[in-house]
Parts: sequence; structure tokens; C-alpha cells
Amino acid sequence: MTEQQNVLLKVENLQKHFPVKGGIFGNKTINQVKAVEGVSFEVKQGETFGIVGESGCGKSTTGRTILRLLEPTSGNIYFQGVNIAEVNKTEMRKLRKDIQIVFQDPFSSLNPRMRVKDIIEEPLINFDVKDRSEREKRVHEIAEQVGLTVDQLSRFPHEFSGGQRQRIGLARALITKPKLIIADEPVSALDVSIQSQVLNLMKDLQKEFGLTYIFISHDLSVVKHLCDRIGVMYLGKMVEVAEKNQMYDEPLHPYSKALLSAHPSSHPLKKKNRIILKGDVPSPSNPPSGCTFHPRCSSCMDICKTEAPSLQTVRDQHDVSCHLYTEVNKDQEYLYE
Amino acid sequence: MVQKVLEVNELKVGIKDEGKKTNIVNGVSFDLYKGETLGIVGESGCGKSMTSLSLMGLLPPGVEYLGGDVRIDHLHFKDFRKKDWRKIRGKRIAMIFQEPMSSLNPVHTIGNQIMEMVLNHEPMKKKEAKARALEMLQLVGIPRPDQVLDEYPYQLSGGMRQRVMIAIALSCNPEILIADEPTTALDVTIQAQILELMKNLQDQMNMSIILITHDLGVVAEMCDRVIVMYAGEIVEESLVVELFDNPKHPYTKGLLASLPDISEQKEYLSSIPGVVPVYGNMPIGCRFAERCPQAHDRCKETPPLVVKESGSRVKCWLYEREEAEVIM
Amino acid sequence: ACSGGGEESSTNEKSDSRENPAKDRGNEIIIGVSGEPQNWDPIDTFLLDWSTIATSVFEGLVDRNLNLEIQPGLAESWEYLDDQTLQFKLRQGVQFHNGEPFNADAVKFTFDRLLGEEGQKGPQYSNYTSIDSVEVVDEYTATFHLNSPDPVLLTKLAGYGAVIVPPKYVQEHDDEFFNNNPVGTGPFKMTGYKRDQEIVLEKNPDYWKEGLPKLDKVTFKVIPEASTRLAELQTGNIDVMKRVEVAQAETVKNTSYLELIDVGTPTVYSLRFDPGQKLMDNKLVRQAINYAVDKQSIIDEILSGYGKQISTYQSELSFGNNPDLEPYPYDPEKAKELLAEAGVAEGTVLDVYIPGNDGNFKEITQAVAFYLEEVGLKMNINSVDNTTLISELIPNGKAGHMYRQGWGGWTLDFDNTAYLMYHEGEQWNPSFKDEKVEELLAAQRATVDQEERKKIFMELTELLYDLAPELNLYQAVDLYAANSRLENFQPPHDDRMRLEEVSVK
Amino acid sequence: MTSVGLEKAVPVNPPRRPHLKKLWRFIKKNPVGFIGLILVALSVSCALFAPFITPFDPSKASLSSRLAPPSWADPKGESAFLLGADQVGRDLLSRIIYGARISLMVGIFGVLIAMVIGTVLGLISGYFGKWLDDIIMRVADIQLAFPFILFAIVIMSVLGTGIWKIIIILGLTYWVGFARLIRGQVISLKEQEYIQAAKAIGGTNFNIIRKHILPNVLSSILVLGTMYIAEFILLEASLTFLGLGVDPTIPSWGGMLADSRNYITSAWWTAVFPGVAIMITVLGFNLLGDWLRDKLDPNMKV
Amino acid sequence: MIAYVIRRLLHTVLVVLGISLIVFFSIRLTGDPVSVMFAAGEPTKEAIAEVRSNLGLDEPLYVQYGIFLKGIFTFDFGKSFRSGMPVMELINERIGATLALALGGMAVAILIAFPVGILSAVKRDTAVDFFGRIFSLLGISFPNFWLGIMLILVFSVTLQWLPVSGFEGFKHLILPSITLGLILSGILARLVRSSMLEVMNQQYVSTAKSKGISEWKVIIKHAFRNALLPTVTFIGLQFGSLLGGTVIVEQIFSWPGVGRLIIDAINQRDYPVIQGGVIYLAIIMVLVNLIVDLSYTLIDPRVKVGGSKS
Ligand SMILES: Nc1ncnc2c1ncn2[C@@H]1O[C@H](COP(=O)(O)OP(=O)(O)OP(=O)(O)O)[C@@H](O)[C@H]1O
Ligand SMILES: Nc1ncnc2c1ncn2[C@@H]1O[C@H](COP(=O)(O)OP(=O)(O)OP(=O)(O)O)[C@@H](O)[C@H]1O
Ligand SMILES: [Mg+2]
Ligand SMILES: [Mg+2]
Ligand code: NI
Repeated sequence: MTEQQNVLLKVENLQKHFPVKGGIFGNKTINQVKAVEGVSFEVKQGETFGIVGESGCGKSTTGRTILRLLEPTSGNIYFQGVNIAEVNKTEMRKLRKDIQIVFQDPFSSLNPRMRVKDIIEEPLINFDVKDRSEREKRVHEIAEQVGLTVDQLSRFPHEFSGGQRQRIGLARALITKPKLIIADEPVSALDVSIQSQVLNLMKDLQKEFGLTYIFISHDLSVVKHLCDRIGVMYLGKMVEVAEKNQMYDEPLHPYSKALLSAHPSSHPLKKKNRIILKGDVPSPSNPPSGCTFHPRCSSCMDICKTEAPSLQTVRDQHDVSCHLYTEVNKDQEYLYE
Repeated sequence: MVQKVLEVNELKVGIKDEGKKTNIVNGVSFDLYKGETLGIVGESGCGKSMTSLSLMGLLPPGVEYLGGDVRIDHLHFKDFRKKDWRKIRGKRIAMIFQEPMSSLNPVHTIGNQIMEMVLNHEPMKKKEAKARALEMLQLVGIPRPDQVLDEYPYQLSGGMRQRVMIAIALSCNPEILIADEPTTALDVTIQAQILELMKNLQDQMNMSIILITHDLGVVAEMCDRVIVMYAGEIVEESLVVELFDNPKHPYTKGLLASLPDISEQKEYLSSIPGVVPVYGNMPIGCRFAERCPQAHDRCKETPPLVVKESGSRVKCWLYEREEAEVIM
Repeated sequence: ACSGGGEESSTNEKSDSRENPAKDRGNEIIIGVSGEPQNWDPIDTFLLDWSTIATSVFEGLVDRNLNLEIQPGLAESWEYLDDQTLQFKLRQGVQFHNGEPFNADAVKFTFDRLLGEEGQKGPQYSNYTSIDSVEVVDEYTATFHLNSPDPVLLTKLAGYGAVIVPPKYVQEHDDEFFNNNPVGTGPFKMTGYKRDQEIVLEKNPDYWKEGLPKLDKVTFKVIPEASTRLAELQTGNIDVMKRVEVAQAETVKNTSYLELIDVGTPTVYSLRFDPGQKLMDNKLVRQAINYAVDKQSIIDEILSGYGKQISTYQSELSFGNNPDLEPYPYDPEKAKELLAEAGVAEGTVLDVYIPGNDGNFKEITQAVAFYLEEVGLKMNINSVDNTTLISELIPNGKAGHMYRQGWGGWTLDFDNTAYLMYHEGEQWNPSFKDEKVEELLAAQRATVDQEERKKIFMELTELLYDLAPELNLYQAVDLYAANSRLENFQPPHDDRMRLEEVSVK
Repeated sequence: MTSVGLEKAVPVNPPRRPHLKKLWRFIKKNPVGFIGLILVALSVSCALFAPFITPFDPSKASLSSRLAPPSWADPKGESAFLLGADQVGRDLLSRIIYGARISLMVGIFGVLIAMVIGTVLGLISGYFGKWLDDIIMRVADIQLAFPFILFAIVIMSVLGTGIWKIIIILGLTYWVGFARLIRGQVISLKEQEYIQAAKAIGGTNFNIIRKHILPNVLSSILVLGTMYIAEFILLEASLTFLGLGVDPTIPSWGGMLADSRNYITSAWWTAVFPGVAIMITVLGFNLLGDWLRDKLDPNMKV
Repeated sequence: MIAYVIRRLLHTVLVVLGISLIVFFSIRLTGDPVSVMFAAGEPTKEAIAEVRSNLGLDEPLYVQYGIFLKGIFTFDFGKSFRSGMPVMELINERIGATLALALGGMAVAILIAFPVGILSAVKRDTAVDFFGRIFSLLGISFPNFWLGIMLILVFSVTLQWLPVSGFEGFKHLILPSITLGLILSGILARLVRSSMLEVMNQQYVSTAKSKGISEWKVIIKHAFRNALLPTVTFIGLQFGSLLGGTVIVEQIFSWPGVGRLIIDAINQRDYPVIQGGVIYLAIIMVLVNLIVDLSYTLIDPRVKVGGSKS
């Protein structure tokens, strides 16, 4: 991937808070779940940007907010220069032609009472393709591309396996020829043997359509397989963004390190030294002070308890949000190993 | 030789629909030895859970025993009566489930749920049982265990609930622990914690574990021996290192190859074509044949389970010639 | 008593010959009634339910006996000093239940109250507006001064509103208290009252009629549902059942320890025509309908004979009834002729409104529909909420071509009925209008000479007979059932139960 | 849950069986549903074919045959009526057969009205939430707290009486049940990913409700509907009992039953046979509803 | 929690206001109380007008409504036209009978429905289930007046086991409670069955079984306790409406309940009693629902106030 690639999507300081209502009239926000708390990143044309992190860290919320399935609390989302966060609802609906999403659960993301062809066709109807035969033609085209046969099209979702359903989901997302696809854990519900089929398909489609992916997952090996650049999220924040190999070979953030080490090895003899984190992921409605990771961090310093670090570029294309790498500590080479 | 704590023989489990039987678990046999961890892997729906549930007499309504027998110590289960199961459940075999979120009863306190198990099997006073519960919580590394005793499941995180489940399961010192995908619903960092915990406890208590999972990574970390299941049958059984280094069944091979590897980079993953066959519409002969790159004519017949000299077993015609002894 | 009909059931054998379950109750009886007025103040009510019970508690200056004859009550005698002055000599030595003496002051107080502010809040006041004032002549003499001659005043003084109340008691307690704790001079005093459940009356030991009452205690139980009431009677929990449904008569008759007693009432039922409606403005049509319906069959079949035909809208008990008039005979041919003459097309639909809660009448209406169908008229029966019917539909002329109306004529004088039903502009007369009728109505009110009035009424009834403002169906017969342990129980014609003579075996 | 879905992945081709065998299979598997079906079919066919199967004209009154006992129970052997005659001498059997029309009409159309109102309001309330939800739910509360009989009287005095008014009254009262049920389902459906997906592919709210939400709540609407049909048939009887029923010449079971309550001891057939008719139909619809629920949506809450 | 309760109470106020408006204006469409009072007697137009004005019925509607509204907030609904008694007192007199009947009916319903529902669910698709369901549905297959009269005929008249009617002692409560309870039990049993079925499929039931405890202990302690939540909602709602009166049962059994008071008032167009009664019941209903919601917290620790699961 080269430098000159255009930035397709730029997310700036995105925040999404879910209000916890209370008060006498039920209209007072008594608390907030800070699901996404200032996330910034860029996605370039044609690349696959991976987002990893533990459950509840805000990955899906980030993805859905970009599509405005959830209204962002604040921040900007530039898609091809247009600020998605500010357009009105009708314009947004049009923009959705270019940004699509594939969901994690292939079972609940397809309406059980619609035939496959109707599911795939629906976006075309929404985006005003009036001609029936034209629509049918395109449905057939796309079905073939994702590996569904024509006679399968008139069946209902429950007649398909998980992998096949994910193909249907992909077909639905692709039929409007979008530029960006947000894939929210598209393979986590699938068996390994099926997972690889879908991953391969996604790669093929990317090549064929010049797609850009935001690939959300908690499976580090899948992310590594598919993505070009990776962002690690922790409790609503992007704590580290780096090119894939850098991330896997030399993770900087203590959390990234722990995450990578926790991933089970692929061979019984290759057992590695694990960093077992203490405690659980804190609640996003009541995040710890300072660096939100500090209670679980083995390299926690005093400053971490009070001051939140910001995402800074510490190396070429490698950003991290950790006090260990701020000016004061930068010269401590050992950190880089 | 190491003590055998469990012996499963030609176990068949299935559904009966107007006299028509459909086998979900189709003649599974294996042994479990003291202190070992036996992994069972396979794709979703291949019958892992049914196998494990049948070892506890917990089959869901509609699913029945259709044959085979189970030996636990010197208890022999042949006709699988409800009463017999109650004697071994909890005391001899304990179980933890995949979903930590839903395996604890939401309306009872953690303490009560542990105590229930203890009181049921051991002649104890409530107070003693409570002490035992506390002890168990400490054992599984729950912070502030005395408070957690009086809390409800919803107040705990997934990882903590799974620890509680382990605490319940182990509270009566069972000989066998069946763990049905104990970490699938958990995050990697939490999964690491739990797996670590299980390993430590196994060492302390010297119990045998049947670990069911579809994650080969977890198998690699945890198991001594592995059974690979496909469509209700065991297709391969071997020691864990052997399985990873030298898989025999084409299915096992395909499974391993389709795994993205964090330490290697491939452009494309190899994948097994097709989908798992469905119960009620099983191919005759080798059930994997349709998807098998090495399938040949003989695969139209059911292959034997070949026992190899290493002690591993494989159910495939390709190994027929090397057979030392054919069971079945 | 003059029973209204009721063929004696031929067999005397009773199929249910269980032992009388109430035989050991002692010198008290329990009466099952369908409702109670909730308010015992005589000036606040017009409910028959009130009179059933309160007749035993309160008394008026004049009284009606069980044969409905006017007789002295608290007044020993009276005389008209002139057309507008009426003087009463009061009975001496009578006491209210609370010990207060009864005297002319009490009489004056009663009528001042009735005609004053208090009385104007209730429906009784309007009956007595002809009284201008009551003058206390001496302790036992009271004189009534009237605004205008009132031929039915004496009758009215036997009515609910005119019963005498104890002045001190009423003044000392507030209205609410009196509503719940009535005190009068009657044979029984009210000693217990649980709203909508039961009313307990106990013997008034100081009652002025020697040796009466015979019973020590009478309890009224409120049991709104007829089937339940009957069940209570069958099981011996009550001794008397008021309002036995015709459908239940057979069961009562068949029970060994029960007796069915029927009594004619002043209440008459008709399907009144609304001449404000097209079609109904034609006398021929109205007459035709009267000819078309076989009333006797309806009475015999549906009412099992417990009813009596009427010729005009009043009972035979009423002053003003014309015994010479024969009810319209059943003559469908004549009806058809008349209809043809009136130019009514075959299959014309008439809207009929009846209250939905009167099961008997529903059946009767259906029978009427059946007869009308025979002469080519169709009926569209609307069964509506009774209250809506009487308070909204009828007064506003919205009750279709015909509607059910029952009328008691509480004064037992045709004046009450005729005036309210045929005088233009009255609440119950949305549209009937006839000059001659108006004339006669006014004339009978202008005199207190009863012979004179009778003559006028004869003329009026003939006229009304011809005008046929309603399809007159029947005079009601009330059915009572009583346990055979009761003696001397005679049901009232007018719901006002008299219990002082009743005793138990 | 994954595996259960997969099980259906490949359609099984059962060997062609004769229809009878299929029916037998159905009966053995769903005895409850089958009984329900039979009972409902019985009353529905009564309603449909009433003119062809009634032995007598149901509105032909004749005072001479008033309260004639059933022919088989008539000691005198004069009665021509299989189930006896009613208070004005009409054939009870014919009236009961015709009564199916009115009772089913009340049930079915009443439910349709309630269903339409309740569904629309429930969808709006659940889908759009916020103040719309608040308003609709408060209105529902008010409706619930308003006494049914008073409501009936008010409607009848405004609109007049008749079978359709009763249908309207029932419909206007019972929409709340549908609205609440649907609202609850929509709220949980809204969280389903396919609804999110429908939004993501640019669906308008109207289309999402129509295509994705409505079809998925339909089954529970249906189930509740069958149960309400049963309830409405009984309510018609209660209304007649309280004097708010339909024209007594119209043969309706509720009306017949309520009007014969005093005859239970003297002419038991007038009270028993309409009661049996109601019981059969109500039981039928309830069983059908139960079965539908087990079939369509095991998780539905009443 | 406090805020939640206050919020719910504010909702109540809204509902009460809404109902007050509707009741007030709608009953005035249905006829005139004074005409009803004069159903006999001498109802001259003047007399009627006089009584109307004495009852305050000739004031402009908004003034009357204002008085009524003011009354609501001071819990003074005026005096009954018919009995002259304060409406509050009339209601209070009867609330005991109503409560007894509601509790009795509920008790019968629960006694029938819980065992039947649980057995049906546990023995799903067996003969027990089949007959249990048919049995529980029989109760809702008859109109309540029919059932009531039949019960009286059988148990009081023929067998003479129980008193016919009235509100006196425990024995009097039995038949009306059965009438009410049978009707409720059909729905309740069905609900218990379906929530039991749902719960029995939950993982924690398997967990409990895996502990080796007896089947019935699992069913009662683990499954049933969880199946209780939807059941309690239903019971609460039903209880609310039972308090609202089961007019027909009250009428059949001569039960002096609130339902009959209101239906009588409706029949008499006794405005103050109708208005007061309806409002009173509405308040009770909302309060009962509030209590039900709050009681969730006892049954299910997951439920935070507000009725939603965390
Ligand atoms: N609609 C919502 N209302 C309130 N809180 C929400 C909502 N959606 C998500 N959250 C909260 O926001 C946080 C982030 O959720 P999100 O779904 O984005 O996590 P995730 O990283 O996608 O997790 P997973 O891996 O489990 O999918 C969580 O704590 C979640 O509870
Ligand atoms: N209650 C049931 N009734 C009928 N069939 C069932 C039932 N539960 C499971 N099955 C079927 O049994 C087969 C084996 O299921 P099982 O749960 O053992 O699979 P598994 O290997 O544990 O899969 P997973 O990895 O998804 O947990 C599946 O095909 C499933 O459809
Ligand atoms: Mg997510
Ligand atoms: Mg499983
Ligand atoms: Ni006489």
C-alpha cells in the first residue's frame, strides 16, 4: 500500500454516548455509557482497516455510527470529503448506497420471512431501480459472484447454513456497488472451515470491486490475515493504530501486547509466555480515571492514573496512546525492545 | 496403566420421530483416563454437545439414547434411567456450559447456587456449606469472594460467572469435569484467564477434563488427547502433538489448513468446500466423502475406525491398509 | 285480592317434596328483594324498592289497605272545608320510633320540609305542589291550604313523599344520617342497614294498632338476580321472594314448601306509538296494529296467564278505568284492511325500542313482531340500555315508531297517567297531540267532584281508545313466592308490602 | 442455536404419502390443534351453510310451540324440535346454527377492528418510541381503566344499537391488547440486526415497518386474535346479560343464553344447548390459538 | 427508585386527567339523571328543571368539570344523587368485599393454574398436558353468568353444600371465587405453561440438573421461580381489573362490590358515583400496576426499577 492512496473515510474524534435516562420525567440523562469516546482514524481507498478489541469496547458502535445507524454524539466522519455526521436524513439515505454493512450474526441479520432474492433485491428498490428485469439481472449477477446458485434464490434464509447466509448478507451489501463495506465480525459466528470460505470470498470481492473494508473482529488471527492496517480499541478509545506487521511484531501499547499474547497458540508446542491480565474490562459507563487501561496495566505509572494519554504517532505510521511513549519516556529505548 | 475413569461404548443418541430414528451421535466410543484432558473438536452441530450431555443424562427433551453404554468407574449405564444419573451428577461428573451468561440462575444468589450443590451431595450444615462456597470462590480467584457470595449473577461479568460455574462444578470434587465450550463466549484475555485457571485446578485436584471446543487453538493449549468429530461420528483420535504435526483424516487436515495462522501469512486460506451434511439426510458411507479431496469409490461404504500403533484412531479408508486391528 | 289472571295449575302434586329447610327460623322472616333504594328519606325517592321496605317504617296521614282502598292512617279523619282547604284530625298517642310524639307539628314540619329547599332536590316535591301551606290548628288538628283544587290530593297523601317524619330527629341529625337511619311511626323500626345487602326491621312494640305487628323481626336481603333469589328461596334462606319471573313460576309451584302467589298491579305495559314519526301519525295504522296482535295469546303463552288485557293505558285498579271498553280484538283481517286503507306497503319496517334488561318483554316484543309480520309489517327491534331509553330516547322522540313503556300510575287515578302521557309538552309525551284530549284533561283537573271526573274519564277513555296512541298489551301481575310456614302473607298490588299481620306457623 | 437452524438447510423429500396418512400424522402430533380445528370448522360451517342445514326457519315464532322440549326428551312425544323450542316457540337447533353467524361475526369482525387499530398503534408506538409511544400508551391506560360497560353504553347511546355497534365496541376496547403485544415485540425486533440492515440499505421507515416488522409480528397477532375471538363470543353473551345485547330476534348464542337464564330449571334445553354451542366454539378457538402459538412462536407471552 | 415512583405517579395523574375528561363528558351523552329519578311520579318539565338546578346540573359544563376536577385532587367526589352519601364513603364501604372477591378469585385461579400449568409444561405433549390444557380451557369456555348460576344450582340448591349468595363469611366466598377463578385460571395456566416451557430450555436449568438435585426441586426452585415474572405481571393486571369489578359475578352472587356500585350508578346516571368510582378504580389500577412493577425487584434481582432487565 502506498502513500498516495486517497483517504476514503476519515473519522475525527468520534464520540457516541448512550444516555442512561432517569429523573422524574424520564428525560434527564443521569448517566452515560461512553461507548465510543473520541476515536479518530483514516481508511484509504482499497485497503482493509481492521478494528480489534474486547467485547463491549465500542467496535460495533463505531461501525454503526459511521453509517449513522446510530447518531454520533460528536465528531466528524468524512466520506469522500462529505461530513456524514452533518448531512440530513434523506442525503444520508442516499449515501448508504456507497457505504454498506455486513453483520456478525448471519441468523438475525436476515429477515426470516423474506426470500433470499427479495432480501438481495431490496436495496435496489430502495435506491430507485425501477426496472424489474434490471433488478433481477443484477440480483442474479451478484448472487453468482458470491457463490449462490439461482435456484437457491427463491428459498428462505433458514434453509441456508451460516456461511451461505453470510454470502447472502454480502450480496445484499454489494448489490448497490458500494465503495466502503463495514464488516462487523462477519465470520465470528462461523465454523473454521466455513470461515475460511467467507474470508476468501471477501478477498476476491475486494479485488474485483476495488472495495474498501472496515473489518471489525476480535479474532486476531483473522484480522491479521485480512487487514492492512489495524486499530486496537479499548473502552471506547483507539489505543493503537499501526500497519499490520508492525502491530503484530512490535505492539507498543501494553494492552495490545496482552491481547496478542492471550491469543491461543496454533500449535501445542508453540506455547508462549502469556501476559494474563488482571480483572475484567471496566464498564464504559464508569470508566477509570486517567488512562482507562491503568487498573489492568502491568506498566502503570502515576501519571496514568490521572491523565489520559492521547493518540500520538510514535513511529512511521504507528500511533499509540500511552504515557510510556510520551516525550518524557520516549528515549527509553528498551520499551521498543 | 493409568486408571480409566470413563468408558463410552458405541454411544448412540438421536431423535425419534414417529418411529423414524435419526442418530445425532452415531456410535461414539472413547475412554477417559485419570488426570488427562481430552479435547473434543468439530464443527458446529457435529454432536459434541450431545455427546457430552449424554454423559450426564441431560439430553434435551426429544433427544433420546438409542444405544451403547457408558461406564463410570464401576457404574454401568445401560438403560439410562433418570434416578441413576442423579447419583453421579455433580459428585462424579460435573459440567460447565458454553454460555456463562445463562448458565447461572438469575434469581438465586451466587452463594446459594454453590451451596445447593454442596448440600445436595454432602451431609453438611448450611454454615459449613457456606464456608465451602467461600472457599471455592477463593479457589477460582474471584476478587472479594465474601461479597460475591451474596450477589446475583447479573452483577458479575462473563468471566466471573464462568469462574463461578467452575466453582460450582468443582465444589464436590468431581472426578470428571466436562467443559462444553467454556470460553467460546469470552474475550481472549478472559479466555486466557479461565484456561489458566482450569489448568491449575486440574493439577491441584487431579481430575480428568473433557474439553469441548471448536477452537483448535484452545485444544493446542490445553489438551493431552483429542477426538475430532464430524457429523456425529469420531473421525480421528490422537495425542495432541500428533494431531497438529501429523493429522491423518482429510477432514482434520482441512480443518487445520483453513485456520488463519497468526504467525504465518498466506494470501488465501485453504478451505474445505461444501457444508456439513444434515441429520436426516446423511450421505451413505463416509460422511465426509462429498467434501473430501481424496474421496474414492470405497468411500461409498462406511469406513472402519482404524487403530494405529501410536494409539491413535482414524476413520478413513485411506488408512485401511496400515490397520493393525479393525474395530467394527 | 283481585288477581290478574294466572290459571290455577291443575295439579296439586308437587314434584319436589323435600323437607322445608326454613322451618326452624322462629318468629322472624327473611324476604328476598331485587334492590333497595339506598336512601330512606321519603322525599328523595320514587322507587318501588323503597316502598316495599319503608312502608313498614313510615306512615302517612291516609293509607291504602291491601285492597288499595283509602283509609285513615295517622289521621283519624278528614274533611274538605272547601275546594282548597282540607282539615285532618290526627290520631293521638302515636310515637315515632325514637320516642318523639306524633302531632300536628310533625305534620307541618313534614310538609314544610317536602315543599321547602330540602324537598326541591328530590322528585317527590313536584307531586305536592298544589299544597300551599299546612296550618297547625291544635296539637291534633292540621289544616292544608291549597293553591288550586286537587282532586287526587288524598291519594297522593297516601304516597311516599307524604309520610310523616319526626321533626326533632330530622333537625338534630344531618340529612345524610336520616338517609341511612330512617325513623317513622310504622309497625317496624329499622335497626340494621347494610347498603345493597340487607335491611333489618324489628318490631315496633309501641305500634298504635293493637297487637300488631306479629313478627319480631323482618330481614330484607338484596338479591338482584332472579335465579339467585329463587335458589335462596329453595334452600330456605329466604321466606319470601319478590319478583318471581314467569319462567320460574313452575319451579316454585313444584316445590312442596313453597307457594306461588300472584297479584294484579296497577302497572300497565304497552308499546307506545310515536305519532311524531311518519306512519304513526295515522290513526288507522295505530288501530291496525292493535287489531293485529293477539294479546290474549301473548299473555297466556309468554306470561303463562299472569297478566290481563287492558283497553286503555291503565289498569282495572285505576280510577278512571272504563269497564265497558273491550280491548281491541285479535282481527288480522281487519288490521290488513286498515293498513291497506292507510296505504301502508307490505313489508314496511317499524323501528321498535325496548329495554334490553327486560327478558319477558323481549319475548313479548318478538311475539308482537310475529303477529305484525302476519299482517305485512316488519319490526326492527332495538334493545337498548333502559336508562338511555327512558331518559334520552323517549323524551326526545328518538325511540323509533314504537317503544316500550310501563307505567304504574301511582295515584291509581287516570289523571296521573293521562296527563303525563297525553298532555302536550310533558316529559313522557314527545309528540302526541289532540285538542279534545287536552280539553278533557284540563276539565277533570278543575274539579274535585269525583263523579264528575269519572264522567270525563269515560269520555276520555273512549276517545283514547279510538285514537289508539299505543298498542296496549297487558296489566302486569306480580308473582311472589312464599315459604309455606308464613301465615297471612298477602302480597301487595303496588309493591308496598304489608307485614304487620304476617305470622309464622 | 446455530445447529438448529442448519438442520433445516436441506429440504427433506418425504416419500409421497396418501393424504389420509398425512392427516393421521398431523392428528397424532397435534391432538390439541386437531380438536381445535375440528371444533372451529364445525361452527364455521354452521355459519356458512346455515340456510341449507337448518330444519326450521330460525325466526319463525309460534306461541303454541313455546318451550317445547327436545323431541327425544318429550314425554308427550309431540315436539318436532330436535333440541326443543325457545321462549317464543322457535326451533332451538335452527337458531343455534344461525347463531354461529352472529357469534362468529362478532368474534371475527370485532377482532379485526381491534387488530387493525391495535396493530397500527402498536407499530407506531414501538417503532418510533419517544413521545408517540408515551401518548399511545397513556391512551391505552385510559382505555383499560375505563369500565367496559360504561363504554358500551356511551357508544350505544351515541351510535345506536345493533350487532355492528357491539362489534365496534369490542374492537375499540380490545385494541389495547394488540397494541401492547405488538409494541413489545417491535421494541425487541427493532434490535434485531436485520432491521438495522434494512436501515443500512437505505430503507424508509414505512418500508421497514411494512416489509420487515409487520410480517414478523403477524404470527403473534394471529394467535392473540384467535384467543380474542373466543373472548368476544363470551363478551357478547355478557353484554346481553346486562341488557346491552343485540336485537332479540337475531339468533345469537350469547343472547339466547342470557335470555334463558331464568329457564335453566324449567326448560333446561334453552340454556344448555346455546351454552354448549358457545363452549364448543370458544374451546375450539382457544385450542386453535394455543396450537398456533406453539407452532408459530413458542415464546409469545399473553 | 424514588424518582421512578414519582414518575409513575405523574403518569397516573395524566391517566386520571384523561379519564376524568372522558368520563365526565361521555356520560353526559347518555341521558339525564333527573329524568331517571322521575321514571315515575309527576315529571313536569318545571319539576325536572328545578331538580336539575338543585343538583348543580344547570351550570355550564366547564364549571361542573372544574368542580369535579377539584374534587379529584381533594379526594372528594361529591355526593351520590341517589343516596346522598359521599361517593368516597360508598366506595370505601365496598372495597372490602371487592378485595375479598378479587383475592378469592385469584387464589382459586392460582391454585388451579399453577399445578396445571407446571404439569402441562413438564409433561409436555403427553396425555397429562393434553387434559390439563383442555381442563384449563373449559373454565373460559362458558359465559361467567352461566357458570355462576350452574354452580349455584349444583352446589347450593342440589347438594346444599354451600350458601347461595351474599357477603357474610368464608363459605360465601367460595362459589363466586370459583366462578371468577375458573375463568382466570384458563388464561393463567396457559401463561404458566408457556413461560415454564421457555424457562425449561434455559441453560441454568441444565446447570441445576447437572448438580444432581431432584427433578422437582429443579422445576420448582429453578424453573418456576423464573417463570413467575410474566405470571406476576398478568396477575397484577388482572387483579387491577378484578378490583374494577366483575359486575356479573357480583350480581349473580349478590356481592356488594364496587363493580355493582358503579353499574348501578351507571344505570341511574348517578354522575358523582360514576365519576368518582371510575377515577378511584383507575387510580387503584395504576397503583396496582406500580406495585407489580416494584415487586419484580423482589422476584427477579436483575430487574431494576422501571421494569427493564439490566
Ligand atoms: N443502544 C445502546 N444503548 C446503550 N448502550 C449501548 C447500546 N449499544 C451499545 N451499548 C454499549 O456500548 C458499549 C459498546 O458496545 P459495542 O456493541 O460497540 O461493543 P463491541 O465492541 O462491538 O462489542 P462486541 O465484541 O461484543 O460486539 C457496550 O458497553 C454496550 O453495552
Ligand atoms: N433439542 C434438540 N432436538 C433435536 N435436535 C437437536 C436438539 N439439540 C440439538 N439437536 C441437533 O443435534 C445435532 C448436534 O448438536 P450439538 O449441540 O451436539 O452440536 P455441537 O457440536 O455441540 O455444536 P455447537 O458447536 O454449535 O455447540 C445438531 O444437528 C442439532 O441440530
Ligand atoms: Mg459488536
Ligand atoms: Mg455445542
Ligand atoms: Ni284485589
